[in-house]
Amino acid sequence: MIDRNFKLLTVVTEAALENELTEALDRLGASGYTIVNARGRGSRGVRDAGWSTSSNIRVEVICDALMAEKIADYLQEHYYRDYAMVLFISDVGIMRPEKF
Amino acid sequence: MIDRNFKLLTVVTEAALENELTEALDRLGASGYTIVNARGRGSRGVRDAGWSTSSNIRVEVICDALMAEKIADYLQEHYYRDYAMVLFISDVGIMRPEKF
Amino acid sequence: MIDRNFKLLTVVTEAALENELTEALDRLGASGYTIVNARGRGSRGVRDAGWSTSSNIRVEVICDALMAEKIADYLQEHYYRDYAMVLFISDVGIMRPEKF
Amino acid sequence: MSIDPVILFFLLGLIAGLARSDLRLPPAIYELLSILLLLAIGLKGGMELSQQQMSSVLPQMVAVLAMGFILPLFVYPVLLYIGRLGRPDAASIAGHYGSVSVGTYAVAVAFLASAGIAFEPHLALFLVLLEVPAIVVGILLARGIHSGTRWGKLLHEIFFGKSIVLLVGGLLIGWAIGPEGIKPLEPLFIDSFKGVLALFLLEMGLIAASQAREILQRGIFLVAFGVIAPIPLAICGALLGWSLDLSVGGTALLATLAGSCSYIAAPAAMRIAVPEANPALSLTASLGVTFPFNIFVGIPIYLEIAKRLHGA
Amino acid sequence: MSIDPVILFFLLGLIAGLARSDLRLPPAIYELLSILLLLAIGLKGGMELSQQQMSSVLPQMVAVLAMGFILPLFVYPVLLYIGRLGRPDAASIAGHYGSVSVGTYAVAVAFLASAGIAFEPHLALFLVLLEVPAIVVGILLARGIHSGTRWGKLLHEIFFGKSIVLLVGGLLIGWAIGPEGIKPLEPLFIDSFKGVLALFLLEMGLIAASQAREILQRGIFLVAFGVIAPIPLAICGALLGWSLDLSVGGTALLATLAGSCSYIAAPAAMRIAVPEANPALSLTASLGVTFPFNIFVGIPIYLEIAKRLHGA
Amino acid sequence: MSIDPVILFFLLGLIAGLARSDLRLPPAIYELLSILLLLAIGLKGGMELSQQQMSSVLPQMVAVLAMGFILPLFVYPVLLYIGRLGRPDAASIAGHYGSVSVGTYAVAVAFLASAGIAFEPHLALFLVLLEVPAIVVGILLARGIHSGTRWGKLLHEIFFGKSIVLLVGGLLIGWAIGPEGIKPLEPLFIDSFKGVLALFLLEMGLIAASQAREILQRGIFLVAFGVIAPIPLAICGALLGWSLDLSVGGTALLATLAGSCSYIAAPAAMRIAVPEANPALSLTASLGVTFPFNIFVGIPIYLEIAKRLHGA
Ligand SMILES: Nc1ncnc2c1ncn2[C@@H]1O[C@H](COP(=O)(O)O)[C@@H](O)[C@H]1O
Ligand SMILES: Nc1ncnc2c1ncn2[C@@H]1O[C@H](COP(=O)(O)O)[C@@H](O)[C@H]1O
Ligand SMILES: Nc1ncnc2c1ncn2[C@@H]1O[C@H](COP(=O)(O)O)[C@@H](O)[C@H]1O
Ligand code: NA
Ligand code: NA
Ligand code: NA
Repeated sequence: MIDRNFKLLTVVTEAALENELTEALDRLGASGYTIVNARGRGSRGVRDAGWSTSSNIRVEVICDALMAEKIADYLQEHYYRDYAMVLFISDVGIMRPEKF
Repeated sequence: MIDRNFKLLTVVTEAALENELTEALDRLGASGYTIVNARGRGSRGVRDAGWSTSSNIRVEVICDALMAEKIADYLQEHYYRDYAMVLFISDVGIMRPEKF
Repeated sequence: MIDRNFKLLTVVTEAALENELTEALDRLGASGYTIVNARGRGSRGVRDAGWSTSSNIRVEVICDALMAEKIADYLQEHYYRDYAMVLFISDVGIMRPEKF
Repeated sequence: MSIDPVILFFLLGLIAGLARSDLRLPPAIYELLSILLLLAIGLKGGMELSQQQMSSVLPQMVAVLAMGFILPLFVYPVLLYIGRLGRPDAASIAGHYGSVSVGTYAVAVAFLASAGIAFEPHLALFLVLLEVPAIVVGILLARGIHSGTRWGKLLHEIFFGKSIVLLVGGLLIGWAIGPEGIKPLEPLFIDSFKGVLALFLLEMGLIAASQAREILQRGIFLVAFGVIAPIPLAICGALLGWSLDLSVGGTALLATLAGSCSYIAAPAAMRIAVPEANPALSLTASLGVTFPFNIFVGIPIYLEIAKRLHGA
Repeated sequence: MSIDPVILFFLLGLIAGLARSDLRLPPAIYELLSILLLLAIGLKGGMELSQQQMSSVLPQMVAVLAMGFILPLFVYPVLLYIGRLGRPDAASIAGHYGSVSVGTYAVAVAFLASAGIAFEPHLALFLVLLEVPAIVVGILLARGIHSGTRWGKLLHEIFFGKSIVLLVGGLLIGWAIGPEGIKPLEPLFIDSFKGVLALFLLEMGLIAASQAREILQRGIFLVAFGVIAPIPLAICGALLGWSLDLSVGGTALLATLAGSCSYIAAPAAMRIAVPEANPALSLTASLGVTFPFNIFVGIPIYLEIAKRLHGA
Repeated sequence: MSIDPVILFFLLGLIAGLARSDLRLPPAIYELLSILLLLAIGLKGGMELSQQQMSSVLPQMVAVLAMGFILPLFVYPVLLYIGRLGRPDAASIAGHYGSVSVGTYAVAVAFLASAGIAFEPHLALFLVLLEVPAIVVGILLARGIHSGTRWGKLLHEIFFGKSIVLLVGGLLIGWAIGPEGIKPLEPLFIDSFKGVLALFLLEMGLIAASQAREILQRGIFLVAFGVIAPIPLAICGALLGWSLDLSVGGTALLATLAGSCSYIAAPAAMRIAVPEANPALSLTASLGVTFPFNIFVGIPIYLEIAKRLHGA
């Protein structure tokens, strides 16, 4: 009942990107996404504030391997150079695969 | 020291279900759970509000494969039809396996 | 383009530990971390409050296997006995491996 | 008849929302505002009640309670047969419209205050009484009596839902401490009331705007229902108020309560008790159509009705 | 002796919590309320201090500080030998009870105000002075002097913990700007004080209720301790106040401070410095038992004690 | 010339932050405070505008708007050639400094009020007018006209950003309801203004402190720029105000606006429109250096300049 051929793509990036990012995910054809507010530290220093210009969001997308790559490439191309951003992908099993 | 035979089951669903869900997890015998507030988009549209009726929670349960299946089945049976809900399972390694 | 040899280490623990924990991660040499506020239940009961003394944080670190073990050992040694803490590790693929 | 300032804040929120502004009130602030509103309404009502004889109010309370059980029964068949909605949706929406909206009540109170029209203190009590019955009837309509509904748990959740707890708690505290005791609490709860209401309405406008796409999708029936239904409901309320010998202000407020519909207690209860009902339908009608209709158009009409009934 | 209105809000929170209502104050709001309380207490105290000669206050400050170091030493052996708690738990709880509770102090201030009893402005200063020493002693009791405790880091965290920063900051600002300068700040900080305190106590009631299960599990000793311990501690405070020639109100407040116990600064410090101590024990006693005991029963008793001492 | 009480709260936040206290205002509270400030400024300005003839104000508005487009053009070459910053950074910072800071404006208003100096109500209008143009010019400087910038989307985001929406919304509401209509809103929006501003500045102090490390790293140029740039900018503002026949207070406020720099609207817009610009640079200069400089040193200087210009 559980389909193991899916990917969970997680992006941690600047809160200021939320609108752009969700629009891009829609355009690229992701079936959905989940977002939580986050804080953290990385190569661009500590990002930890009420202050939306220096806080993070953590975005998750469940999708197949193809879509995961497509999204990863898009983000790499458009945001990696100029924005605080980290991206990782893992294997997940899901129910109702027709949904994604 | 790290036991690799465990599962991380993650559920994203309506905030209104929090009480019911945690009671169900207790009943089914999960050793614990972790919850964060979330927002997102899926087949039931955008869920992004202060408003508890249209915001999400993201629930994680660490457990063995059997329990993961049990929980997944229970949620499938009781909530999948009527509620915004997404569920995915991944393999994790844990310390102190006796705890779970 | 995606390097599969990385680990995602996730720790759920008491919010009161945030400062100590991030200092320890810096010292141990982690390249970064991401934190979100969380609540939950475990062997030390329900932790669910405004109240920082009984709420949780969920900390994620992306790193290689060696560092993951180092961090896990450190946490085990220093915090496992006295604090509410759960730790799990999973395999992730990342972009820009030179970053971590 | 000039527009009350607070309503302009609803408009501001609505426009900002429709224009896709990034203006947003944090959830925690929305919570704070509704807590302040509920406590303020309770405290004020309770404090004034403490100077009244309760014996005369009791029969009125029974009548109002009865109305709470009956109103959803008027609404249900309309939705089922004219709206051609499924049973769960019709029942859920009936429950919403039979119940009441605290925000609408607060705007009506502000409206009466601006117009210098007095009303009986126990209207706050009626607000509490009307919140629950319609929800219960809505659930019954959806599930029948012999269903597997866990009524104990459900009723507990409705009765100890935060809006009831704060309203009743405020009423009791206000009643216990009276006009003297309430003085030191006034700066936060009473004097700031309109400012708090203004911010609350700003957020309501933003939320209503977020329903816009749903409204377009749901088609004409839901909009028509959201605009038309409040009127006959409010007339029921006005007639009851008039026959209970309420003042013009009291009658207008009871009409407003009857014509308003729940968007806090009812959605939460229905989501758990009638999961098959689509929450987007009821919320869109309630928040997206009826709430704005009531605060802009409805309340002045209900006051007019109350005046006519009293031959004023 | 009538109950202060604000206490009814604690009751409301307690009942709502015990009845498992979904009423909850968002963490951010709880933070806001405590920031407002701490700043208000500081500002008011500082403003009044600015009109006093400090030279007379200095010896009193030393005496109060000394009391802060001594009180936990009374508590510790009781917990260790009668309560049969382990050394870390006994030490941690001793630290909690030697330190003070801002919420309890605020309720006592409101109580005195209702009763029309004046008190010295430097009581707010004593509040600050009493917060830290007992925590340090508690840590010493648990770890000894020669332990690996990183004192520098720890003391820094205690002294620059938010409650100390806001209290001291408020005191200094109030003292710098005086009665004239504070006027424009009064609507938010002073006039709203009781309303803010009411909401704060509502949340405290909810939190206390969440301790209920713990209380039942922890057994009779913890409850007995939480109810009995404040009395002798408060008597120490009252005696000191009386011997320092404080007024009746000042004596009652110093007694309240001595009888109150910390639930913000101490738990945070102990969790880091004495991790072996079970935080549920100290929090349950402090928040679940002693805090409600003090605001309902303790404060009137302490005032009575102060009156007797002054032969009034 | 005594320091305004609210500034002491900035100092408190700054010290607490530098001392690495755990004091923090939750994000939701920061949002609430800025919403209250923006609405209060808008409401007050609009209400006073409603009693003025607008015809005389229109030419002034055009002149102020023009200044908004010109100011960043003065700043840009300095950053590019003297500061040797890259084009994106120079352009972004120019946009920040050409735009305005609501917090600085609020402190200046409080400062004038304490000094008993009146000013024209339409200064609130100028605040709105000055917010956007410099941001647009900054983006143009960075990207050129023919770039791929999606101007439609960008302008939408700037114009419907929350600070513009709340300021303009407040202005319109205040203007519509006038002095009578605003009365019931005063306890929350007007009377609490200084208290809200105090808390806001507390948080600004904490944020400024968090920039400390950046400031040290960025070296002397950024600090020098942050301290020196406001003066000539403010002089431009003062000259314009004087030539527009504004009062002393109005001239001082326009000078303050010109000398202040944005830390809400500009950073958000620049982050999206000029992603190559390093946000740490502009935020450090704006929040870490210029904001404190202005509230402590700048504002009194600008008032002095205004007085001299008016020969007072
Ligand atoms: N090694 C890491 N593990 C987990 N999260 C990270 C890591 N590095 C960076 N992050 C997160 O990603 C954000 C942006 O990273 P960066 O672009 O490196 O500044 C940081 O603020 C962190 O929240
Ligand atoms: N493909 C997806 N990836 C990540 N999260 C999702 C996805 N689809 C849905 N979700 C989350 O699950 C919630 C419920 O989904 P749904 O039942 O499809 O409306 C959404 O509000 C999202 O937060
Ligand atoms: N089985 C579990 N699955 C997910 N999260 C857990 C689990 N057990 C514990 N946790 C989380 O870890 C925290 C500390 O756990 P504990 O030390 O067992 O009290 C809890 O408050 C939960 O948030
Ligand atoms: Na109704
Ligand atoms: Na004490
Ligand atoms: Na400027």
